[in-house]
Amino acid sequence: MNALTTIDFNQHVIVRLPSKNYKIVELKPNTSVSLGKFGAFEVNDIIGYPFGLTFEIYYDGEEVSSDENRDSKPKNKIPIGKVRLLSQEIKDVNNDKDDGQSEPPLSIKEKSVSLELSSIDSSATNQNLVNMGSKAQELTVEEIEKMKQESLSSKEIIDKIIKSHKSFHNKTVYSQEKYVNRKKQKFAKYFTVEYLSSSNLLQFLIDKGDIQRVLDMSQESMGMLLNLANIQSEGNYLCMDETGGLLVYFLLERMFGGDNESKSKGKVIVIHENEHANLDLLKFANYSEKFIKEHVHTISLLDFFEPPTLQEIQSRFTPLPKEEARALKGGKKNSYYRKLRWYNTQWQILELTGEFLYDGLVMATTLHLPTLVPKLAEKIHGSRPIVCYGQFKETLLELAHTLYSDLRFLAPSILETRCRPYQSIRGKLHPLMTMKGGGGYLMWCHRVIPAPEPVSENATAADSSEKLAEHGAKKQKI
Amino acid sequence: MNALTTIDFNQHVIVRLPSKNYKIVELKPNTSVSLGKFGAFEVNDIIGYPFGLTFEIYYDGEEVSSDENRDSKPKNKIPIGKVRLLSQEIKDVNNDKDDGQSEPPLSIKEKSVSLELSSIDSSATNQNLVNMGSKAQELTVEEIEKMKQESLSSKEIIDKIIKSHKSFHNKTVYSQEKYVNRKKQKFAKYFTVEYLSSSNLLQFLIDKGDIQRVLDMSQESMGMLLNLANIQSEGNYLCMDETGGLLVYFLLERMFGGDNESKSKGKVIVIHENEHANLDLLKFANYSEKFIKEHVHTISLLDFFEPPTLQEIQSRFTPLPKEEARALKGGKKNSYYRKLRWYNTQWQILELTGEFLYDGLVMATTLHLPTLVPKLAEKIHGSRPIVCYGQFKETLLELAHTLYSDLRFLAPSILETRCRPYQSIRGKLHPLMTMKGGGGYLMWCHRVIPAPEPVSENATAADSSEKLAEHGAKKQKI
Amino acid sequence: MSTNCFSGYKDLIKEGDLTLIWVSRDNIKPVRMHSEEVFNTRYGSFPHKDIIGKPYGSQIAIRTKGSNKFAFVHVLQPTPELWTLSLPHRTQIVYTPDSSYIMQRLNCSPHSRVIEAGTGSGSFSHAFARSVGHLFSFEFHHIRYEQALEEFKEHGLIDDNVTITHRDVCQGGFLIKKGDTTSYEFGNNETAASLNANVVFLDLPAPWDAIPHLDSVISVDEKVGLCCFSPCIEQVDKTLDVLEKYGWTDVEMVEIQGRQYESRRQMVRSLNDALERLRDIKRHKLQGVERRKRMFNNTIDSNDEKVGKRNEDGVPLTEKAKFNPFGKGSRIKEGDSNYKWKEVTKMEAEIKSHTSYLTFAFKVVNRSRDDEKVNEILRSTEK
Amino acid sequence: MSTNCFSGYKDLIKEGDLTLIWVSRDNIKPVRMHSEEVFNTRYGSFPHKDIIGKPYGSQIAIRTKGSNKFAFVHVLQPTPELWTLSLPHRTQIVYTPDSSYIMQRLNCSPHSRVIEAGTGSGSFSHAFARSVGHLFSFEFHHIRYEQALEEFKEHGLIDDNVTITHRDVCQGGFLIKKGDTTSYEFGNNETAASLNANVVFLDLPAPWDAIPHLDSVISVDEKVGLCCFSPCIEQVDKTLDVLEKYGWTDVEMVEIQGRQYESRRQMVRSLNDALERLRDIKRHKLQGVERRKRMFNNTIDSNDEKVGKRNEDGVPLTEKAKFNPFGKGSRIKEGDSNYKWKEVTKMEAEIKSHTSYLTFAFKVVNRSRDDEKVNEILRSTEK
Repeated sequence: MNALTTIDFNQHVIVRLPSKNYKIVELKPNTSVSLGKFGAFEVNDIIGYPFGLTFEIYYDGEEVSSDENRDSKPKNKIPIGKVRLLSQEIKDVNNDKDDGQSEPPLSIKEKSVSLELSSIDSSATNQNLVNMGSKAQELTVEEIEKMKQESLSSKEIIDKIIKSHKSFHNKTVYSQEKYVNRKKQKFAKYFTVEYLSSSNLLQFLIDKGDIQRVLDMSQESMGMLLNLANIQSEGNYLCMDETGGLLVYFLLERMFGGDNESKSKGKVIVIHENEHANLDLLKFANYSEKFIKEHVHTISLLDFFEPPTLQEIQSRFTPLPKEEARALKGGKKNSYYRKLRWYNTQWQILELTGEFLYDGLVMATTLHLPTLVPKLAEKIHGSRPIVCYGQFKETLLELAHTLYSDLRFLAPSILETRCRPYQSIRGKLHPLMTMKGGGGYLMWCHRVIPAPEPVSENATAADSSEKLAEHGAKKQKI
Repeated sequence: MNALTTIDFNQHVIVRLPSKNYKIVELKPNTSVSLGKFGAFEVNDIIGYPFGLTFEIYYDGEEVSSDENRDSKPKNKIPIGKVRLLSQEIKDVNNDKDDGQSEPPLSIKEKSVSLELSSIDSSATNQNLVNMGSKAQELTVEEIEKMKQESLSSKEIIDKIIKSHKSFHNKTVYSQEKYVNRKKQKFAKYFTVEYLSSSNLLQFLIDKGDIQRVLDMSQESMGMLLNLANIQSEGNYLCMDETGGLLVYFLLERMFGGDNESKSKGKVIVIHENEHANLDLLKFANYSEKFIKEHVHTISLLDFFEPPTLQEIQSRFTPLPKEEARALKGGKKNSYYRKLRWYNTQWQILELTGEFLYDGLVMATTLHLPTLVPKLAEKIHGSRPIVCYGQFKETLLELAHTLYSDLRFLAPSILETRCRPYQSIRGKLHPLMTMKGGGGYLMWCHRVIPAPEPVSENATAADSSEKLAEHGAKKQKI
Repeated sequence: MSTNCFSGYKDLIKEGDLTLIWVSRDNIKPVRMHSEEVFNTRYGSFPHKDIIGKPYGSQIAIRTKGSNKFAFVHVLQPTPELWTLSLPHRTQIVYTPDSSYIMQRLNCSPHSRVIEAGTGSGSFSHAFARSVGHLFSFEFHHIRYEQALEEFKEHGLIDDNVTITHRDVCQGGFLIKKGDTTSYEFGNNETAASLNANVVFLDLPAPWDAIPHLDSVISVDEKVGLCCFSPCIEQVDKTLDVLEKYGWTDVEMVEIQGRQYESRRQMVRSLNDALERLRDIKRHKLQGVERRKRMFNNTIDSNDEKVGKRNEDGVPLTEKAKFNPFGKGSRIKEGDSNYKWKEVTKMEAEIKSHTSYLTFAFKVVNRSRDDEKVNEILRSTEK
Repeated sequence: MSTNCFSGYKDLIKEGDLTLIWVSRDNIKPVRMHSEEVFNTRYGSFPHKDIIGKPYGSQIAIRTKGSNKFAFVHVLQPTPELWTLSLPHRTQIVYTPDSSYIMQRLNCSPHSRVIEAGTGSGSFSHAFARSVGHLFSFEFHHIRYEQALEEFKEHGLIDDNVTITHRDVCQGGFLIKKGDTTSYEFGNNETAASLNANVVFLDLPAPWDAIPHLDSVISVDEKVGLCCFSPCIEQVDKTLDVLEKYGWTDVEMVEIQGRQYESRRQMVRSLNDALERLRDIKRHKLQGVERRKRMFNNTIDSNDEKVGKRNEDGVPLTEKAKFNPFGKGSRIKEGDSNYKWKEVTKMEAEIKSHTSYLTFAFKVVNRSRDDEKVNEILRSTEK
């Protein structure tokens, strides 16, 4: 089964709930997954389906309580339902919080009115609709809760709710549909299974409120970073990633698309500020440890800027031939292998910081960039891009000014990209009323190699600031 | 005739040309106005019409060359045409520079195809339209120029041009209409006369390229400034205006709407950095000198912060009773009246800087705000708004931080408002492809009066930073 | 309560005044001053009598029960902008970026006579009332009409320059005749109000139904400006169609996007400090290793163990390295002077990404001129 | 020219290489290196032989004729982003903010098989080619097809992973059969290419005519992602209608707004300097007045007149005051160290306020699973 396109065992996947929340689930064989109020299902029931399908959980009376909860108190035992493909797509009109009086009656365009509503009449305007809030609903919260416990299908629950809403018929068709959708999201038991792409991982973290942890990154900023940095499967990229591995995951997915068998030889070298790199988020990735080991190397800032010399390494340890090493016993063997590991790491540091020049520098860090970037850029080949992500424009501004006056950097510019989604329903097309702010900024420039001063006798001391003329700052007439 | 709604003599008005450029014209009786390639007209011919109408200049053979050019060389004598109201509105599709292949064929919605096109067939797609640029047009530039000289009506010129365009029929209806409109703008002779509102004056300056002079202000930023500053006809506002009077004009138009007879007593006190205030742009305003004198006072920064004392004024000059003063002769009289003017100005400075507290502070200056605003704010009454316009967010950021830690200012915030116009043609609705960037930012806060430290024996030295707790900075967990 | 508490400037807070009490950015409450009443907040309660008599803008501080902390509020004079901030996000509110742009583009001034339909939350009505000659507001939802009428009376707008009428303008047009449900006071033999509007603002689900009714109420001898406020693009499309049919010109639709930024600070974390911290960690690891080696080879040297636990200046050395330039692990208040900071602007977490599309159009009903008057003036200029 | 000069990384500039020569931000020219040729610019000409052999990214400096100034250019290896910057603004270009978002949202990677119609300027094709498995591009305009084919060959894309076909996909669909005008090389008994696309990008005036043809070319056993790129909202409306009819789900339309900021500086002009300047002007006026008074009363004291002309430190005093803290009247270079500056960001003068609306949709043709395979796996897990 192709784990890139199909739901497979021992894989992390994204489960999207009706409330548009994201969950990450590891699909272990013969286990069940609980979605809280949205029900629970068996992993085995969804294996083999392509990603992107929406499943409905239904109960036909012979549920068995989910194994996880067998021991737990009966009260919150979430019955495991059967799973079937959801036929009709739920349109979400959930974004319009205010039941704006200037929302259009649906009469403008013949509307694909959702099933539930077709049989109920509605008024053209909400003129005599009294906004009594919850008083209009005669079913008590307990009654609704009971219905959920009896695991009536979401359709049955919603029909009951509509019937007991006193002035439902006074609502315009539009606000009826909104009301139904809100109820659906509350009681419907369906979920969608998606491939754990880098964008989905980011959305999961945003949903969880980890915005600060990912430096307020957005999908559009990350997509732009990957293209501006000319990321390719065969490139070797130097990177700093303060988001706990999210940036590295974006790089790996663009370079290898989750394919553990990829032949491409690209590498991501992660420089970390702490003693050990924090790439926790990679635990969700479906790359094998072997693959990560081969394509992702980590090195501390200190080791990168103050690497050991060859003599230092060789003077402190000389590896034994294999058989001899294997012949060692007990404490001696442990300490030998510990030293060998140290020896290999030191070698790797040497390799990563030697004459080798990288194909790009990609940064997402809150360290002071104007001092950091020029130093790291010494290891970047000419003509290669440098892209720094920053949550705040002001920090990238300081960096851009520094690089602007340094002849090794060509045309540093600060870029912003913002995506604004629309409520995509015919007859009521408009941008979402509210959305997450922010999304960060990018600094983009190219590493270049300044020309040596052209030597000629009568060359007056070429006023270097003049050399900067074309490259230089703009004249400002006060 | 009501000069606020109708075209009147000795009034500055805006003339909008087909090329969407703005001109300011002073309508002197019995004179003519030349619009360059768009023709010329007599002022008397448009007097009495309401603002907002579009006039077409036409020639019926018995033109007389415009008086202004009587003496000038015959070559560029622009014949003065007759004027008639333009019946049918010209839709401008001028904004889509690129004849994008993905522009929709007009077949989607039955189109109000402009007159010229109805008789000519067109192809559904531009598949075999070869982009030969100007080669497709068989009329030479000279021939077109000659037609313009003979002052054929724009309609006749355009019909000739269409007939001699080799592959015009290959164009989609959409690009035919665009082609016709571009030609129309080139040769059509029509113009629109508008009231010189503050927004129109700003648009005139932007058109002229004076963006830097008006600190990159936009109509939406100015509108927001007026509302945030709670500008009313009876208010007294302290203001700094580095745009040469544009900000003052926005204030006056909102307070008095151009009405010289207004009974309202509101005033604008302009503090200026140079020896004399630069309010040149007010020369375009239709306010009388008397009105300006009564409602606009100017005072230098030095006089405002270091006003003379009463003694200083009285010690240097004591005004004579009227008759005595009038009795003075020659040099004595001049020097007396010069001193009297000085005396009155000093008195006014005293009044403007005495105990009096202003109803609002409105600033558009590039002076260093963090030192300037707190000092000026001493003269602002409690609960009144303070609004600073700035071209760059970074300068207002510095100001906001300073005010944030000063208990005399409540909730300083940085605001941005951006207007994006749409190509407003049914069937091809989309935002303009390109537009002017920038538009500046606003800092808005309210002047407040800190509570005196509540005196009570066991009040431990109330940690003033604690007092700032609610008001204070956010905790940041590193 | 006739005086319009939204216009004019007051010095001291008086009994009976309507004030806006600012507890926090998202908690601004309208409170009418009555000396025997108390304004309660989570932090404590503020007796009105401690407020009355103070100048507007005063900060009022009280000691919170129990702790020695203080709680304080600010008492402000109402303005349309502060009023809009204080409204809960229920029905359609026209936010300041939109309302201020519309007023500026339609040249609102004392010369303006404005038609507004519907009244909605009344936030835009207050901004209009401050600047224009007269505002005729129409609300079709019965309950909202009553609430708005009550509110406008309380704020003194009705006695000033605002008329509100209960009417579905799409059906019944804009004419205000005697006997209609309206706040308009008819003169003794006046049977219909002459609106003569030169500014029209339509915030309705179907503005195309209302536009045809405008010809009977707009001023004929001057350019009239119209703005339709519609959330969906299909509404714009239908509006454009009807505007063209009824002779409205210079039609342009625009979108206003307002943003607010917080002024914050980000800690400046230098490369050198970061490197020094790593060196420090490395040194500690080496010391730790040596100590374990010594302990492994010779367990008796107890003070060595103790000694190992101190650093150079004798301070007991915790397992973790000492050099902590970024205050990792402890809560640092933004701007704490022991650290270096960079001023930054931070966008609000949640932004208003769309309010409505604004469709502007203009109309001159009477496109002619009064020839006699013109000739009269021409003759006077020839003398 | 088979090697794809847009992918992979080159060290030194070689004869025959296609390079991008950066003269300025708005002047980037594609130039193929031939040692006997010369690259001419307004500032002077650069012989290719001075470039060949240097590492990519080298700055090449020459002395401009006449003056002793220098002119220089940078020689870069082509990338899709630099290529897009070098294109003149003629037909529809898909700019980087849009193309990068689309690629990220549709998870473009080596696993992706992409359909693109139309090819347009080819800017997006280059970005796709860099990252995806295979790109099938379709162009309906004959001349543009020829130009794109020629360009893709020159850039080595055709021999790599790009196929371009001359086709109006709205009429003729996406099937590539033997005999069609296409760059696709058919295997000996292959009569039709199996596209098996899992990513589709439609930049067409009428995408609704092309969508129905997709079912015969998209992959059936995986989720397929589609993006339609349309400038007008009416096109979106029609596209949404057809997408729903042909079973495409998770439909969402978005807009991408890209902005670029220049890093500039604004002079810090302190209040004290401004006040001092005014004091200085005032002093000079008083001196001038006294001097005129003295001259008026007693004209003989000539040195007084001269003396009056000097200031305290003996420097001849021009009429204008001396204290000029802001360099008024002279051209100051931004950042001039004699003055204090504040770093600021300045938006471009003209911005791209709209490119197109992006309508995304997804489809799984085969919504079932292979029960045998599943049971096989289930049995293996039970052992």
